[in-house]
Amino acid sequence: MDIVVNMSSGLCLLLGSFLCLSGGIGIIRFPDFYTRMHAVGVTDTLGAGMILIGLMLQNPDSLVIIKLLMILVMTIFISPVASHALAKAAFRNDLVPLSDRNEHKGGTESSNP
Amino acid sequence: MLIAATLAILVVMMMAIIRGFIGPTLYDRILAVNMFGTKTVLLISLLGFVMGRPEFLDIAIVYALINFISIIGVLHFSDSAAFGNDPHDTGSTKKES
Amino acid sequence: MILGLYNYWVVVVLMMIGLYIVIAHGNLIKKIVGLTIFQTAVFIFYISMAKVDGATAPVLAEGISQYSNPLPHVLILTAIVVGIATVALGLALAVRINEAYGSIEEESIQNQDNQEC
Amino acid sequence: MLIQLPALAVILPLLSAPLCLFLRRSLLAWLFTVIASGLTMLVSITLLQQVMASGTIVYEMGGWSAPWGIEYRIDKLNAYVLLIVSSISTVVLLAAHTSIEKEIPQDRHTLFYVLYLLSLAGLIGVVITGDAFNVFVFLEISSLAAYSLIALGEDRRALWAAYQYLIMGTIGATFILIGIGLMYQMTGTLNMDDLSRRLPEVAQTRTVFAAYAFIIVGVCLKVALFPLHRWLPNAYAYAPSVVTAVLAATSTKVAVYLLIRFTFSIFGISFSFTTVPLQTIFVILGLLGIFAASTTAIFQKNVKHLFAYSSVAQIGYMIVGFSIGTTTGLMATLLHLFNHALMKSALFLALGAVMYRIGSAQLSQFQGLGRQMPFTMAAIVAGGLSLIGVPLTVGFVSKWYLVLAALENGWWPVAVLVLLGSLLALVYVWRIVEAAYFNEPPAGRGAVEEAPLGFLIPVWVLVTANIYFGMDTRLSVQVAQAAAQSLFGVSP
Amino acid sequence: MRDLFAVVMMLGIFGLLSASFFVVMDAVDVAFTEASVGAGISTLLMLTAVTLTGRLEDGERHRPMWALVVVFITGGLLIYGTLDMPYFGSADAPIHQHVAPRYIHDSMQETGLPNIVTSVLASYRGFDTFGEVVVIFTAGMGVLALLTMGSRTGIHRVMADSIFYLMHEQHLILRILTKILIPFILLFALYVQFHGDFGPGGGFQAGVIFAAAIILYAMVFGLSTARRVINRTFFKLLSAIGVLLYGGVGVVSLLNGGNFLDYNVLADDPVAGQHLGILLIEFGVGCTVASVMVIIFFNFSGRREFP
Repeated sequence: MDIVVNMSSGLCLLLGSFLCLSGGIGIIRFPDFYTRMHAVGVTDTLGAGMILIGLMLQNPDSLVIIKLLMILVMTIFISPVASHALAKAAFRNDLVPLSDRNEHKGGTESSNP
Repeated sequence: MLIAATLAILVVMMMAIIRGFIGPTLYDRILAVNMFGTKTVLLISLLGFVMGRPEFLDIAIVYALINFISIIGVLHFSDSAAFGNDPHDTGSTKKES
Repeated sequence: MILGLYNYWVVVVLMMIGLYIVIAHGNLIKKIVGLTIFQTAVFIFYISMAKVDGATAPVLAEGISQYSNPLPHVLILTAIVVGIATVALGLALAVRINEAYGSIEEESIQNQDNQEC
Repeated sequence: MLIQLPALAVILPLLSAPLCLFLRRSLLAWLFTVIASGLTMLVSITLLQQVMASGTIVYEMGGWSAPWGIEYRIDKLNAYVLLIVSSISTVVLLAAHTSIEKEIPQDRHTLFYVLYLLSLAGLIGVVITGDAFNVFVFLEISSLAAYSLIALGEDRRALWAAYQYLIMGTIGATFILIGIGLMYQMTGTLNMDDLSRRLPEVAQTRTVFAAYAFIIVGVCLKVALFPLHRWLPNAYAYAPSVVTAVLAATSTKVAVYLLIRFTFSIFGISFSFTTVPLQTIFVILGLLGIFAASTTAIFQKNVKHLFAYSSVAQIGYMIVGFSIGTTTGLMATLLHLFNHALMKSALFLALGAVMYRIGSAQLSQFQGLGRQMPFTMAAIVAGGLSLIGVPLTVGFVSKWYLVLAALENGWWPVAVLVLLGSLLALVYVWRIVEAAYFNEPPAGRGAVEEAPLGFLIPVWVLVTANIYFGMDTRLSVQVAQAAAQSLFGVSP
Repeated sequence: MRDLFAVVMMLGIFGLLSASFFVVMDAVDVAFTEASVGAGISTLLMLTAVTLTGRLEDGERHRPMWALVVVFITGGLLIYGTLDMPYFGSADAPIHQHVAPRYIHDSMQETGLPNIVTSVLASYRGFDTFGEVVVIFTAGMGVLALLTMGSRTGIHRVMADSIFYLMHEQHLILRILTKILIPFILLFALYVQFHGDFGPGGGFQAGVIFAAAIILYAMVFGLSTARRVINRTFFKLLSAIGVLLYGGVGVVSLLNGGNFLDYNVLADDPVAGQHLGILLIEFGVGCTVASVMVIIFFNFSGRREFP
């Protein structure tokens, strides 16, 4: 039983780290703001969730688990909402998404440089 | 495994900082700060376990909250009259020098 | 020898950056940003002093005998509060200066003052 | 209750400040502030008496004994400076109600008194405490209050001056913080008394040297010693008159006190004057300060600026006396601390009266005021004479001891230079006298009345004190001598 | 970076980074405070100030040479000073030998709190903390003196309402989430306030979190809505009450025959007295900090929305 818990915890942590890393690569490598946000926004929630679940499996103390659960809930709520608000604000301020039609490097087309 | 995860988080934090520095738009920086904040929350939680004192998770909760509030703050201000081409421009306080 | 003090030296570099921003930049907000960096560097310096190898945070728990020094933590808690108080007041002044002079650049303010005298 | 006096000296103004916020009416707030400040003065008088009679008083905050808790350790030096701060603040406060009526908008009056009390409490806290870190905290209370008070000035340049003061003051405070940190690193304690016992063991390390350098530079920023004085003239010139009077008389004095405390009590004379080339540096800076600032003062068009530069010069005298490093020299510094507080508060308050009537402190506007505001101008002349150091005024007493100390030490060039500096003071004071008494009032200015009693009473209280302590030197000299001797470890 | 907005963002990252560093250095309480202050409140204040003063820095300025010289002298002196310092982390440094051991070994018996930082902060060096509260109070009064506006006119009210609708139109999701979150944040603030004796936290951090919740509300629902809910005079007085509560505990201990802030005399049993005293003063700290932060923020953004 112990081994199973430990294994699954390690697996969760590994998966979470991998997701976070891919998000990090995404924020560096993607061409314009919206795609970067996509990379971060998508991986962040699941990556953070995975790591937190991994941590939860490590510790039997109920208070710690409750706190971790709180963090998890908050990440799940806050992260998408923040991304949403961010994208909306960027779009409202005329930051044009990169599309097939405008081939130039995206993200620089801002009304307020 | 904990250490590996911590290292991965640190690498991602570095990446966020790089994006924060090179910009190019304001929103990229906000995104970087947001990501950095989330990663800090994870880092603190992991560190608590690495150091063997996991009862300090309160700090991580505060980070999560503060991160959210400051992102909202940034959006609120970047959205506000002084910056965008908002019809409700209150204008008079703003002097671009 | 070098390894034993590296932490402090990083702090010194941070302090120098902060101090340089305060002295050399003309923008009033940036000056306050520099002040924050300078002060934070000092905080880090204090906290580094308190660290003991192999010890943990000074919250008593069973089975732990070595704790880091709590006194610098207390001092820095106070100093952080003092820092934020200063920052708030400085920003308030900067806002008022902007209303009165229409600028927050040191040179432009000095020029306006010199014309008045 | 007598045992609790040291705590009362600080918590009286400290707790009056938030209480004052509840008072809506300007007059009520003023009365309340005067009472609080007056009570503080009474407490400090009693403390001085007790200290003179029975020696150092130790008070443990929170009941924790010394190196673990914060302790108040009141010796003759503290009690003396305490009395200066609280009494000057009380007397100046008498004029506040009349003065701020014209200079500060009605809705800020209560806040003004709150900040005034906070500034007073901060200064007293700095002076009275026996804990190095507590010094930093209270220094920041008084500084933050002072920045806000200066920024309340009418002119927009007051804001800019306050901002510059804030930046310089914060750098200074942070330097002090670094110095305290380094000291703590080497000794493991923050208590001043404990520090003074443990520092000699590690006095030869480079860390202690760096700590000393940082603390001295930080304090000198607050003192406005010559090359670091740039923030002072504008801050004094554009602050509300009352604020100028009280800051000029107290805040730099408290910083000088800190300098003395750190050099003599904490690091010890042997360290400060032998390990470090402090003496030479300070004598040169002090003398340079006297001459540069006095010369600048001569060319000022605004009288407030003129007196502000004169303050920088007078700080030079204090530093010279202090750096001579003998009991007489230190005594001269301490005397000048008291005397300069008396004359500068009188002068700035009288200037406030002039501002109240004619709304400007330009020298050109002073023409003919001698006849129109005879009492106010007489006060300015008396203060000016004291500044020059004419016999029968307090200025003479301190300069006398300063020259005496220099001669005792065989530094006769210093003595000559000090006297030459007084000649420069003569020049700038004469410019005011000439304008006020020997020129006709400028055309276009209507009849000017004498200042209201609200100003005249405190101004003349201060001027009388100026002359009284100039003639009857027993009290001030006795206390200053005792304080100086106690710092040098000589039993009186 | 010319764009001050970006500078402030970077400062936020710096705050988070230094806070993480504090965690590594075992200073959990400090990390707590630095996170809520350095990355939270001070970033928000700077953002407000930047929107008020203009976003771009004027780059046409020479960088004086002497500044560099001063900075290098300072840095050099510090490096020189560090050379004789005990090594980083060594347990036999003087600071770990002299005063601190008593805090670590005896604070449990003397104050009965497991969190040593709290017991030192609130009891051994309680007077410093009183000074700290007064500093924050002073800052609040200073900002009030500098930035208070007179009563608003009708035009301003119209403008306020338009901003109000603007916010309601645009951030529906945000508003809903905020509504859900705010009770949790307030609850968490209370937890931090009263859990400070056992873990990281205490009055100051709780005050900041409390204020952050109110600021969040004000940002999402508009300042005028927030003002309808929250009375400004109330906060002004609350900040004074916090200081008075702290001082009052000290005065009561004076009247009970102890020294100022000596909590031992507050109850029959010294440890119970310490508990009571620390609880009360932490509450005072929380009141003052929360209300001053709210005052500062409201006055800043009041300037912005009602110029």
